Amino acid sequence: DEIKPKFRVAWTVYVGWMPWDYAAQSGIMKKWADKLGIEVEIVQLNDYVESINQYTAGKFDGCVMTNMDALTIPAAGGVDSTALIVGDFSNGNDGVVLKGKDKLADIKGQRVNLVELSVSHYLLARALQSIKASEKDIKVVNTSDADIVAAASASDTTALVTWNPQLSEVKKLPTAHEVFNSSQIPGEIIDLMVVNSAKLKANPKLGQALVGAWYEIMELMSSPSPAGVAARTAMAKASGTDLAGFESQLKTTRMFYTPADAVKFTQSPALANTMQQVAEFSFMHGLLGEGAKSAGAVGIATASRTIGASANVKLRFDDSFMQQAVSVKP
Amino acid sequence: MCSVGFRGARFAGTSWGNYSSVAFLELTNVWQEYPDQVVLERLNLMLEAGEFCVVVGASGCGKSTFLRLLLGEERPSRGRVILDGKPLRDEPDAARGVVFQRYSVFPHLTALANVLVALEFKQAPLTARLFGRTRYAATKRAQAMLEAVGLGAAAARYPCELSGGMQQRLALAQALIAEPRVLLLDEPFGALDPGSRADMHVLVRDLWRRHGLTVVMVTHDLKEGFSLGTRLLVFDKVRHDPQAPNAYGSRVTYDLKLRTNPLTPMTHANRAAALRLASIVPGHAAPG
Amino acid sequence: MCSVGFRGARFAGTSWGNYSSVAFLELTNVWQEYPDQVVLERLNLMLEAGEFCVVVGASGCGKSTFLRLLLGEERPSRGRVILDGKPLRDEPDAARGVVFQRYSVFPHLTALANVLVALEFKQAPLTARLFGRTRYAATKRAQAMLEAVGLGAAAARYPCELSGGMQQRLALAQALIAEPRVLLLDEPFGALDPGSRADMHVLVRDLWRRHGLTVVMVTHDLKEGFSLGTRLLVFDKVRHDPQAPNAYGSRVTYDLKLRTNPLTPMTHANRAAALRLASIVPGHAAPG
Amino acid sequence: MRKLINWRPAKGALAALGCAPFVLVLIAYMVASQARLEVNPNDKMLPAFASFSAAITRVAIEPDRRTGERLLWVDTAASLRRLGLAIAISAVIGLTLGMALGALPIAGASLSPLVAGVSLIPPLAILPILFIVVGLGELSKVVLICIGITPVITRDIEQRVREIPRELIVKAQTLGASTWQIMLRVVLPQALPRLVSALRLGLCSAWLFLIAAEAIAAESGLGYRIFLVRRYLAMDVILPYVLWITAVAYLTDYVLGWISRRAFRWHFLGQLQ
Amino acid sequence: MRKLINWRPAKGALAALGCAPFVLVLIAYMVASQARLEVNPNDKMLPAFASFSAAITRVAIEPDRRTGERLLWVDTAASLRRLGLAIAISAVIGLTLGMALGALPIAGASLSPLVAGVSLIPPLAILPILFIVVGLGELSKVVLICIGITPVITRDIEQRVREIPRELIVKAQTLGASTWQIMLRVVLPQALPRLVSALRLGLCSAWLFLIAAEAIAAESGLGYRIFLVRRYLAMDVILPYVLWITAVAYLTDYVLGWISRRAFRWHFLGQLQ
Ligand SMILES: Nc1ncnc2c1ncn2[C@@H]1O[C@H](COP(=O)(O)OP(=O)(O)OP(=O)(O)O)[C@@H](O)[C@H]1O
Ligand SMILES: Nc1ncnc2c1ncn2[C@@H]1O[C@H](COP(=O)(O)OP(=O)(O)OP(=O)(O)O)[C@@H](O)[C@H]1O
Ligand SMILES: [Mg+2]
Ligand SMILES: [Mg+2]
Repeated sequence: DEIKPKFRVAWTVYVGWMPWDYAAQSGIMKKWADKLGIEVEIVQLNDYVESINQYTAGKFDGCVMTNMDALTIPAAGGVDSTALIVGDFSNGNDGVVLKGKDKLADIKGQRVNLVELSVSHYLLARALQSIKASEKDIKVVNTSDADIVAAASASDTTALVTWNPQLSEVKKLPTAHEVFNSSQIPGEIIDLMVVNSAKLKANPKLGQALVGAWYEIMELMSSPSPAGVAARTAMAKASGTDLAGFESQLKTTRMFYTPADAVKFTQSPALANTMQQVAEFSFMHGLLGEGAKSAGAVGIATASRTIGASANVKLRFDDSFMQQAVSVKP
Repeated sequence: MCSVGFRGARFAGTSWGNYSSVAFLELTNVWQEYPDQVVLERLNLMLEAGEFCVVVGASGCGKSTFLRLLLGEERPSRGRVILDGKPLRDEPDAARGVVFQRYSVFPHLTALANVLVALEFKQAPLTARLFGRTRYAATKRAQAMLEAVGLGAAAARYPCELSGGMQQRLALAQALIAEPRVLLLDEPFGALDPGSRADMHVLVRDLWRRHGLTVVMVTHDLKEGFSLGTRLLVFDKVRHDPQAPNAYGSRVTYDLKLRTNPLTPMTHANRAAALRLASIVPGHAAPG
Repeated sequence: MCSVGFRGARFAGTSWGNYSSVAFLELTNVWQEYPDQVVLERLNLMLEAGEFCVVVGASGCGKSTFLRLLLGEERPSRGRVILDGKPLRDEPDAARGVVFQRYSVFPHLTALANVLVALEFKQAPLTARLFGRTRYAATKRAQAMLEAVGLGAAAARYPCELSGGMQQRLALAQALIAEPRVLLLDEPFGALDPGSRADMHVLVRDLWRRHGLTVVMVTHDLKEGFSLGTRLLVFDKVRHDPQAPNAYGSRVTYDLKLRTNPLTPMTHANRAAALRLASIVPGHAAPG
Repeated sequence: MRKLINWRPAKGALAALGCAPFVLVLIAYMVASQARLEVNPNDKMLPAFASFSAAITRVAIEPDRRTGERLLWVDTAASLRRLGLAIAISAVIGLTLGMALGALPIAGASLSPLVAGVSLIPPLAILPILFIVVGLGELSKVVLICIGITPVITRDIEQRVREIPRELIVKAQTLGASTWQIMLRVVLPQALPRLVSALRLGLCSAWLFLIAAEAIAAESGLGYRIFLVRRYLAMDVILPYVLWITAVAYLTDYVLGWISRRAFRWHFLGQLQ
Repeated sequence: MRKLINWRPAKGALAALGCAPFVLVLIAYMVASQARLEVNPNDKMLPAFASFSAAITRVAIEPDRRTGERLLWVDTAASLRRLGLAIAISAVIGLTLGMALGALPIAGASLSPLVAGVSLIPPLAILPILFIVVGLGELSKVVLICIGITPVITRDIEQRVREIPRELIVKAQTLGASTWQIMLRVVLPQALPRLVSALRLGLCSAWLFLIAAEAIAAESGLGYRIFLVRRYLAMDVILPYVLWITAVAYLTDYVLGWISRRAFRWHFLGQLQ
């Protein structure tokens, strides 16, 4: 018989992306792929940035990432990418933590440990905006996400920005206070499954398979049934915590459990505004590449409108596959 | 100032090679110049098969350079060297055997393997190792050669388990099993104590006679030269420029025929010449 | 089998020390045993001030062990060693000077600094460096000592820029400037070529006479022993157990008084004894 | 009183003296741990020994709940496989290249500068490039280690081969040896003991690169585990893993040394001279 | 035809031969870059040379838009400061400890096993502990480098000091030297040339640890920049940085070598023997 087309997608550990691990472990991904006559390999990587780099270099056909990284790494690198699934947005999963102080305003003049140029950096910028301050008032110290917990324990560390699960570890420190978190900028830090636009166009079945598997798991994951608990427990294990810890992280994550939810979010004009802000932040920090003359150098297509250069659209929010899932049942 | 040695009947070796009896090794107007220095100049020399030629001279006068020339390690800047009628090959090969003062045996091989390896080089071009019957035959030959230099009992020992004298015996055995046309020795006993030195003299003289070798030996020890050689060459600078000490090279200043056979004592005339020489060549003891 | 040497009038050194004239160094029933081997057994020996005592013996018979014992590097397993009436200190100190065959000078210091450093050790306990006037005075003394061993012109050179013979001269100069009560030499000329060796003999004999030293010298070269020493000790195993070759140690098998002054020739009787000895001690050439 | 430099501990005291500092370190740790735990019983920095034994039981004896594997052994096997493969590849390349560079003047003249240049590039700096070029699979880890240690091994062997006395090469030629035969019977055997010591030295860096590579992309391995649990500051797992790595590193080193001493007796005899 | 082993390139050809591989590498890069850029003009993986010169101008000549600093020089200064401090500290500790362990039997017996053990611990694995103990500031980077290279330097010096012929130590004592004087005038001067060569070797690892430390927590430095711009795959910055690091590493090594040859002439004279 004929050779099935093969695809590889990458994922890294994060509460909103654990379903991908479950898709691979439970065989749900294989079921959908078989049904559509393709093969999809789901690969876990340890390092988030490296996974996006690999995707950008063409080693993977799809990869999980945030909206900001989708813009600044593959899209700015000329790889036309499509946000196939809008899985969730951070609703408290990212936070600014001060040690010994409890007001955001106290952050001024401090050295802030965070993963520079990541969504943490963006969150910090938004937090500073909210108190009419700017990055000039603080000093950013680039700190790897794997070491941020250890960094937080160090006595000379006074301020940091990070995400879960590290955030919950940091918050356990006796003197730590969370002074700002992503629930104060809802819908701005979005977790996506991004696939290569050209690959997707040539193989729509890849999109169908990924979306199909995802929403089957979403239904299971949101159900209070024993099967749902078992699925969540498996995800908790895989992310190195237990069910309680996982569910507490889920509380600060706004999951789109139904395709309809996700479609609605994707079509709202708010998404376009968010991406506008992200593009401006990225341009200001030189993330759009040196060729970029303005925040609009890299075009972003959303359902409501296209932001920036329409001749150079490299990031597309495409809800068509999720819409198919609204109607289709496995 | 240059005295040419006596010519006469030569000791005829019971050789295994098929040497012609005149001009076995011939140097014609050979110069060795380096960018900063002339080491040897206008060297003219004829050596016959079976001669035991000893080269002496002050330190740095170019004795080792002369040997390296004969080895083919260096090409003369001018002039030609003829070995047995053919121009000398300009790299070391099996036609010339050599024993240096140090580093003349392979430290990673036992005494036996050190001798055996010469046969392996010859008989196994690709693997450089022998197996089975050929190995057995070669081992027997190597062991016999070890016995001949008095190392029969030390076959399984590594060089660094041997005394300095034993190492040099081994180096000789190794050189001889390759059946060279001419054997070059660069201060082979320079690092030995007087006892071993005397033993080695006996051995070398004996090997020379039995194998009918042609030998060129460099030494610091004039006495050694007198007691071993059939012919003695003294290298020295003839011309000196105090402003440029490196401008001129050494030549052969004495070329002395000592005897026809190293077992015969020196002739009266030679002994007189030797004594005269000893008083001229600086830093050397009188011949015993 | 043990022949005790002749006793008689001793050469009185024009010493700078204040040596008593009897039993300057005394060993009483000294044994040196290692877990696997007895090296020296039942050593009884009296040395007088100003003696030049030469020790010969086969390789591995314990000559160096004997010197290490005198140095204080090893403690005897049994027996006592008395130096100048007091028990020998059990670690090397300035009372005993030493020259080894190799590694006797500091490679990182120039010839002058090598000699100077001995004075610096003595005069600057904390910094081991001299400055200003004291340094000037010490340098002058060191330079004079270098001249005395014929190295005046090589003061600024590093040991590895010196020939083997010059290095040993330097080692002697260095040892002597510390004014040791007794000078220990372990094959000091073993690595030298015959020419330098002869020069060194002249130097050592001269220094010994001028400084009135007490010397214990180990050598492989019996001839050297005969020509330098006032007394000759031969170390050898008296008892042998073929089953356990290490069960018994060496003793002094010959103790021979050669002369009262190294410049006088050997007496007729001694010469006869020496010749007899040479034929017994294996691997040694007859005395010249 | 003898001078300090002449104080030699008795045979019997040697072991005790050598152990003493380790015991002191242990005691210091216990005191510090106790102090921290009294302030905050949930402190993860310096766990009590009970936590260690619990963690060790969990990773080494009980099968993992999710995968059913005994993590420590799976990790060790994965790391050692990578390390072994990388060491083998580096040894072969380093030996071949080093011998060529050291023994053949023409090869040395043309390639030595390149190798010298490459050996100065810090491999961690090109880690991002490496991942792009060779991907994130097993290969990338092996390649990172190889890139890290091969130039060093090559230069070490080259240096050693250059130190072979010219006399020996000449001697071999006078015994009729060709270039190939000289490489095989003179240069190779003398380079081998050096290769082993270069590998022993290289193992230190190899572990470093292995851990760095596993930290970024892996599913198992000792370095992977340490970086994984580092996110939660699980020192009760990290410290035993570190000690285990140290022990494995020591063992590898010891085994290499032992093999070397047995296989190259002539070399070690020579060193005594 | 001479044997290959006897082929010696002429003096004039040496430079050409040495350069050739570098030129080949350059050409290979240009071809590969061209090919990728034809497929995707925005490709960041193998930038064209024009992108490099633009990137270099940006980081080395124009002030940064955000901070107003010339990044390359700020980064270089930061990295070299850390490196220099760490090397200095390691040299002092390594020299003192190594001399003690090598020259005093009693110190060697009690501390050698500990140092050997510590030198086997991969420093990257104990980073979290380090952060807790010394914090995240400059100190942590310096300490990481020190932990990485001090044991190696110590063992190297120890080894070297042990190799000093026993005869020289005895000789010094017969000249009346005390332990302290022997350390000062015999052991120290002979350990110094080895220290420099140990440092030159150690610099390679030092750069590794520096980059690792800067990748984890920093605000400037060469390693920091590489790992930061890795976020957006800016190979046009990474590659020049890597080459710059290599050049700086080469220069440091060269300067150390030059100083060593001048200061320890006796040592290099001796090596020729
Ligand atoms: N490749 C070379 N390039 C330049 N000069 C050289 C070279 N080889 C030898 N020389 C010089 O040639 C001179 C003679 O050296 P050679 O080794 O032949 O002397 P020698 O007579 O063997 O001395 P010794 O008795 O000390 O062994 C020396 O001054 C040496 O520096
Ligand atoms: N520390 C030691 N432990 C065990 N055995 C030793 C020790 N020192 C020396 N020996 C043994 O003592 C014997 C005598 O050694 P020593 O060096 O004194 O001989 P030697 O007479 O100086 O020999 P040579 O003439 O070769 O220098 C040797 O067999 C040696 O192996
Ligand atoms: Mg010579
Ligand atoms: Mg001895």
